Amino acid sequence: MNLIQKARMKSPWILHFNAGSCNGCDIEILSCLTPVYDIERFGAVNVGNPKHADVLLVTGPVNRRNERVLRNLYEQMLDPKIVVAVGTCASSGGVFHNCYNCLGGVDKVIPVDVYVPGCAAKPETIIEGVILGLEKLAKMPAKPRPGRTSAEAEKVEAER
Amino acid sequence: MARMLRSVLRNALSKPATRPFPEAPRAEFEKARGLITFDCTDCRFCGACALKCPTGAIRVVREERRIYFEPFKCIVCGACLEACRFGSVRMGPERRKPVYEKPVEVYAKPETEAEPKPPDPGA
Amino acid sequence: MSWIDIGLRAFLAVVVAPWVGMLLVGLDRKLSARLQGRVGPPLTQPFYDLVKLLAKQGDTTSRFQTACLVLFLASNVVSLALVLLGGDLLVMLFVLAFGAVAYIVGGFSAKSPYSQLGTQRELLQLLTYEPLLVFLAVGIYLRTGSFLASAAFQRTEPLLPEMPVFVLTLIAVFGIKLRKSPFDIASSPHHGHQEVVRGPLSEVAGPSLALVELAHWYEVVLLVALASLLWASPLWAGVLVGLGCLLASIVVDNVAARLTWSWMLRFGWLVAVPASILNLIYLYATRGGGG
Amino acid sequence: MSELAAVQGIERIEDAPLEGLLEAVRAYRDRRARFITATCLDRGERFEILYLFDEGLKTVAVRTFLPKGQRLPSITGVYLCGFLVENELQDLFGIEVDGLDIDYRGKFLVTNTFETPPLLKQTTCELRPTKEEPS
Amino acid sequence: MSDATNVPFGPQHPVLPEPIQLRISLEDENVLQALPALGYVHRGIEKAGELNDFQQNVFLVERVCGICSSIHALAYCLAVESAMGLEVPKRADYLRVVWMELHRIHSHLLYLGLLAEAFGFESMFMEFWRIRERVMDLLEMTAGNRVIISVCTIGGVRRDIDAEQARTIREELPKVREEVQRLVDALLGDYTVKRRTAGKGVISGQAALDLGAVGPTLRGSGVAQDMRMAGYAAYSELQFQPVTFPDGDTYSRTAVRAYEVFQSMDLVLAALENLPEGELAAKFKGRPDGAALARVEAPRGELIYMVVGNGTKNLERMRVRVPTYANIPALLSVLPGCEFADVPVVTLSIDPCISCTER
Ligand code: SF4
Ligand code: SF4
Ligand code: SF4
Ligand code: SF4
Ligand code: SF4
Ligand code: SF4
Ligand code: SF4
Ligand code: SF4
Repeated sequence: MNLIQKARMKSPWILHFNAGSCNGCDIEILSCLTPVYDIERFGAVNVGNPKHADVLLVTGPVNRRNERVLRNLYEQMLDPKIVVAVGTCASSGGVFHNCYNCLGGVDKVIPVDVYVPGCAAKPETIIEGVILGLEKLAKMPAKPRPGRTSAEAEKVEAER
Repeated sequence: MARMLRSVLRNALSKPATRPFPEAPRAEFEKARGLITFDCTDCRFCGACALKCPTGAIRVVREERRIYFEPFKCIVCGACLEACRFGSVRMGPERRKPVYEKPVEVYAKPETEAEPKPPDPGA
Repeated sequence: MSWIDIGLRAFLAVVVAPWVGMLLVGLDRKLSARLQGRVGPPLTQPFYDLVKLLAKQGDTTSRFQTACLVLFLASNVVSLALVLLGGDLLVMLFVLAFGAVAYIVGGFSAKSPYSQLGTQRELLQLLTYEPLLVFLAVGIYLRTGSFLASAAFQRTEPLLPEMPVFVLTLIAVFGIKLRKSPFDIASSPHHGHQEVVRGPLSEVAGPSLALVELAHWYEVVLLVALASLLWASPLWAGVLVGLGCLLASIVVDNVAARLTWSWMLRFGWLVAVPASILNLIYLYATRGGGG
Repeated sequence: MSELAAVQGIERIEDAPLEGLLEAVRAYRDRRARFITATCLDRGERFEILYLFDEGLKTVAVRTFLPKGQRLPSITGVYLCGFLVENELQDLFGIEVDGLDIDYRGKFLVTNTFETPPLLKQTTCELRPTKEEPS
Repeated sequence: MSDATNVPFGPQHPVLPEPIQLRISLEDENVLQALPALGYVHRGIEKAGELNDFQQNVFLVERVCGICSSIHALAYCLAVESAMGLEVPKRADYLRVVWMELHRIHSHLLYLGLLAEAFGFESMFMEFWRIRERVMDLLEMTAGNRVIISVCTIGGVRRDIDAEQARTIREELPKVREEVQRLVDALLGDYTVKRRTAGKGVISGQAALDLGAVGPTLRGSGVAQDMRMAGYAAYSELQFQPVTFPDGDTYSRTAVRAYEVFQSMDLVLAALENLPEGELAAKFKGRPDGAALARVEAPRGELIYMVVGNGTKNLERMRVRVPTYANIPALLSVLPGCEFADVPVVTLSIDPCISCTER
C-alpha cells in the first residue's frame, strides 16, 4: 500500500445526510462519534461540509424533495469519494417502500458503494460499513476530475 | 465549569469508555433481533410470512417451492416469525454485515422432500 | 550569530517546525479525546489528513482564495522564522497580521453566506487577539529594552514572574488561534459543528485546505515559541510554559461552551486588555529593578 | 359510511356549518382551549374536517363538512398556529384555504409531482408485490 | 436601509441532524425573520397507513421517528385497542410504562447532549451520550434492538422482562442516575451554559398555550400539563408530578428535561416494583370498525393518533399529530430578534423532530 492509499484509509472525513429517515439511523451515526464507539480512532471526523468530505453517509429512503439536495451534495464532494447507505430504508426503502413520496433507496439517485443493514443500523455495523468502504476508496484511482469553474460552482450553490 | 473540570480530569485519568470494537467485538445480547433466515424443511410455502411482512422483503413462489428473501429490505421486526405456523422462520442474535452489493437469498426445501405435501386442510 | 547558527535556525523554523506542529496538533486531538473519555485518533493523524487532502482531485476553491491562503501560510512560516532567528517582534506581528488579513480577504472573496459570516467573525477575532500580542511585545520591550526576540532569548532571568497576566492572555490567544471554546466562533478546526459550518473555509477544499492545515502546524509552533519567550533560559522551561498554555487551552475548551462574538470582544477589550495594561504599568513602574 | 358516528377518546363533537365554523372555533378560543390540530377525511362528495381542542386534558372537536371544490375559511385569524395544518390540507387534500396567514401555496410538504392530491381516496399507490402473491 | 442577508439554514447543516430549512433573514447578526421550509423528510406515512394492514402499521408508525419510536407504536396501539374495545392485560400495561420511560430517558439524554453540542460544548455532549449508552444497553437487552425497540403490539406487548432482566435494570438505573446527576449539575450550573441559554427564546406561559405548545416546551413555561396525568397504560396507578420551570427560556426547557430523566427513572423502578403477573397480550379477533383517538406523552410532548376503521383490514384513515408540529409555531414566534449564533440553540430547545412532523 502506498502512502496515499494509507492516508485515505486513515483519514475518512464524513458527511452525514438525512434523506428522509426516521432519525433512528441518524442517532446511531451520532453514537459512532461518542466515547463508547469513537469512530475518531480511525481518523474519521464529521465535517458537515461536502467539499471537505470523503465519505457520504446517507440515511433514509430519499424523498422527492431532498433528492436534488442529495445529488448536489454528492456532486460537490471531491473525488475520490464513497457513498455508504446506512440502514434498511437507505438501502432499499425498507418500511417506507409503499410511501408515495419516497423513491425507495439511495441507489435510485446516486451510486452507492456500501450498504449497511439494520433498522436501525447498529453503530458497530456502521463502523464496519465505513471501513469496508474505505478499502474501496483506497483502491480508487485518483482520476483527475476537472475542477469546477467558479461560475458553475455558484450555480450549484444557488440551487442548494 | 469547575464541575466539568472534575469530570474531564476524571476521564483523562481513567480508562476510556471506548469499546475495542473491530478487534474484540462484544457478544450480542441473547435476545437481540439480528439475522432472519429460513429453514424450509417444514415450510408449506403458504405465504403467510410474506403477507405479514411490512416491507415486502419476502417473496414466496409456490410453484417453484422457493422463498426469495431480500435481507436489505428486512427491518428485522419479527412479524414473519410470528406469522409462520410451521417454525420455518428463524431469528438469531448475530449482526448482519455491510456489503457492496445487495443480495437476494433463495431458500428451497432440502432435496429429499421434493414431493409437495398436501395443504393443511385445517388452516 | 554565526551563519551556521542562522542556517540551523532557519532549517528548524521551516523544515522541523511543521513536524513538531503536526505532533502538537495530533496531541491536541488525542488529549481532547481522552478528556472526553475516548481513545481518540493516533498522534500522526494530522499527517494522514494532509496527505489525503493533497491527493484529492478537482479543487473547487477559487484561485484568488488559494492565493490568499498561500500568503497566509507564508506569513506563518516567516513569522516563526523571525521569532526563532531572534528578529523583531513588531515586524513578526506585522507579518502575522498580514497573513491573517490575507486569510480574511480570501474568506470574503468566497460567495457562500457561511463564508461571509464566518469571515466577519474571523475579523473580530483578529481585533481581539492582535492587541494582546502587541502588549506582550511591549511587555518584553519594557523588560529587555528591545523588541528583538533575541533579547528575550538571551535574558537569563525569566520574564514570567513579572508578567503573569500575559500567561493568561496567551492562553486566550491559544484558544482563539486554535479555535477552541469559548472562542471557537468563526470555525472549529475539526468539527463543522456550528451555525456557520466552517466559516471562511466553507469553500476551501482539497489541496487548498491542505495549505490551511499546514499553516496551522506552523501556527501552533509559533504560539509555543512566543510563550517560551517568557522563560527563555533555560529554554526547556520556556517550551514547558508554551506547552502548558496549550494544555490549559485544551482543558478550557473541554469545560466551556462556545460563547458569542460579542462576548469574546467584551472579554478581550474589557478584561484582557485592561489586565495587560495593568501588568505593563507595573513593568513600567519597576523598570529600573529588573534591568 | 359518510360520517363519523362517535370517536373513542373525543369527549364531544360539535357540528358547525361551514359559515359558522369561525364562530365555533372562536368560542373555544374564548374558553382558552388549546388548539390541537385538524383532521380531514375524504368522504367521497365532501370532506369531513374535525378541529380538535384540548380542554383540561379532555379532547373536544368542532366538525364541519366541506363539499369538494369549495374553499375553506382559514382559522389562522383565531389560532395562528393553525397555519401548519391548513397548509397541509392544501398539499395533501387539495383543499384551498382562504385567508391563510403564511401560505406555502400547496408546496409545504410535497413538491407538485402528483396528479391528484395524495391523501384523496382515489389516489392509489402501486400495491406491493407481496399482496399479489396467492396465499 | 436594511441590508438584510438571507441565510438558508439547512437543509443539510451540521447542527441539524435532520433536513429542515429555516430561511433566515439577518441584519448584521440579528434575525429579522425565520420561516421553515419543510418537506425534506415527508414520506407519506399517513397514506401508507391506509395501504398496509392495521397490524403491519405498528411497524410503520414506529418508524415515523426513531427517537421515541416505541411511543408512536404505543399511541397507535392504544387507538386501535380503544376502537376495537380491547382490554389490555395489566402486566402489559406495566411493561409498557417501563419501556416508554426507558425510551424517554434515552431521548432526553440525547437532547441534553445535542444541546451542549449546539453551543460547542463537545465534552458535555460526549459525556451525556456515554451515559446514554448504558440505557441503550438496557433497551437492547430487554427488547432486542437499540433504537426501534418494537415492543408494543395491538393488545399488549411482544416481549417480557424476566426477573433476571428486571434485576439488571434495578441495579443499573441508580448508577446511571448518579452519573446523570453529576452531569446535570455541571450543565445547569455552568457559567458559559447559562450565558448561552438563560433568557434566550422566552415563551410566556400564556403565549405557549395560545400557540399550542406541548410537552417540555409548555412545562418549561410553567404550565403543568402532561398527558401522562390522563392515566393511560399504568400511569394512573403510579405516582408522579409533572416537572415545570417558570421562565420559559431555553434554560427552563432544558431543566425540565433534565429533571424528567430522574422522574422517568423513578417511574421505571416503581413499575418494575409493582409488576403484576399475567398475560402479555390480549388475543383478539376481528378488525377495527369505528374511530378512536389516543393521546400520549412522548418525550417531546403530546402525541396524538387517530384511527378510523371500516371493518376491513385496512384503515380508512390514520392521522398522526406529533409534538414538534405543535411546537413549531412557538419556535417561530421567538426566533426573530435572536442573534444568529443563538438560532441553533433556541431551535434545539424545543427538541425538534422533523421526521415525525412531516411523516
Ligand atoms: S407505491 Fe409507487 S410511489 Fe409508493 S413507493 Fe411504491 S412506487 Fe413509489
Ligand atoms: S433504516 Fe429503519 S431506523 Fe434507519 S432510518 Fe430507516 S426506518 Fe429509521
Ligand atoms: S416460512 Fe412459514 S409462513 Fe413462510 S411460507 Fe414457509 S411456512 Fe409459510
Ligand atoms: S392452508 Fe395451510 S398451507 Fe395453505 S395457506 Fe393456509 S396455512 Fe398455509
Ligand atoms: S423480520 Fe419483518 S421485515 Fe424482516 S422479513 Fe420478517 S416480517 Fe419482513
Ligand atoms: S456535525 Fe457533528 S456534532 Fe454537529 S450535528 Fe453533526 S454529528 Fe452532531
Ligand atoms: S416526537 Fe420526535 S422523537 Fe418523538 S417520535 Fe416524534 S419525531 Fe420522534
Ligand atoms: S431534533 Fe431531535 S429528533 Fe430531530 S434530529 Fe435532532 S435529536 Fe433527532
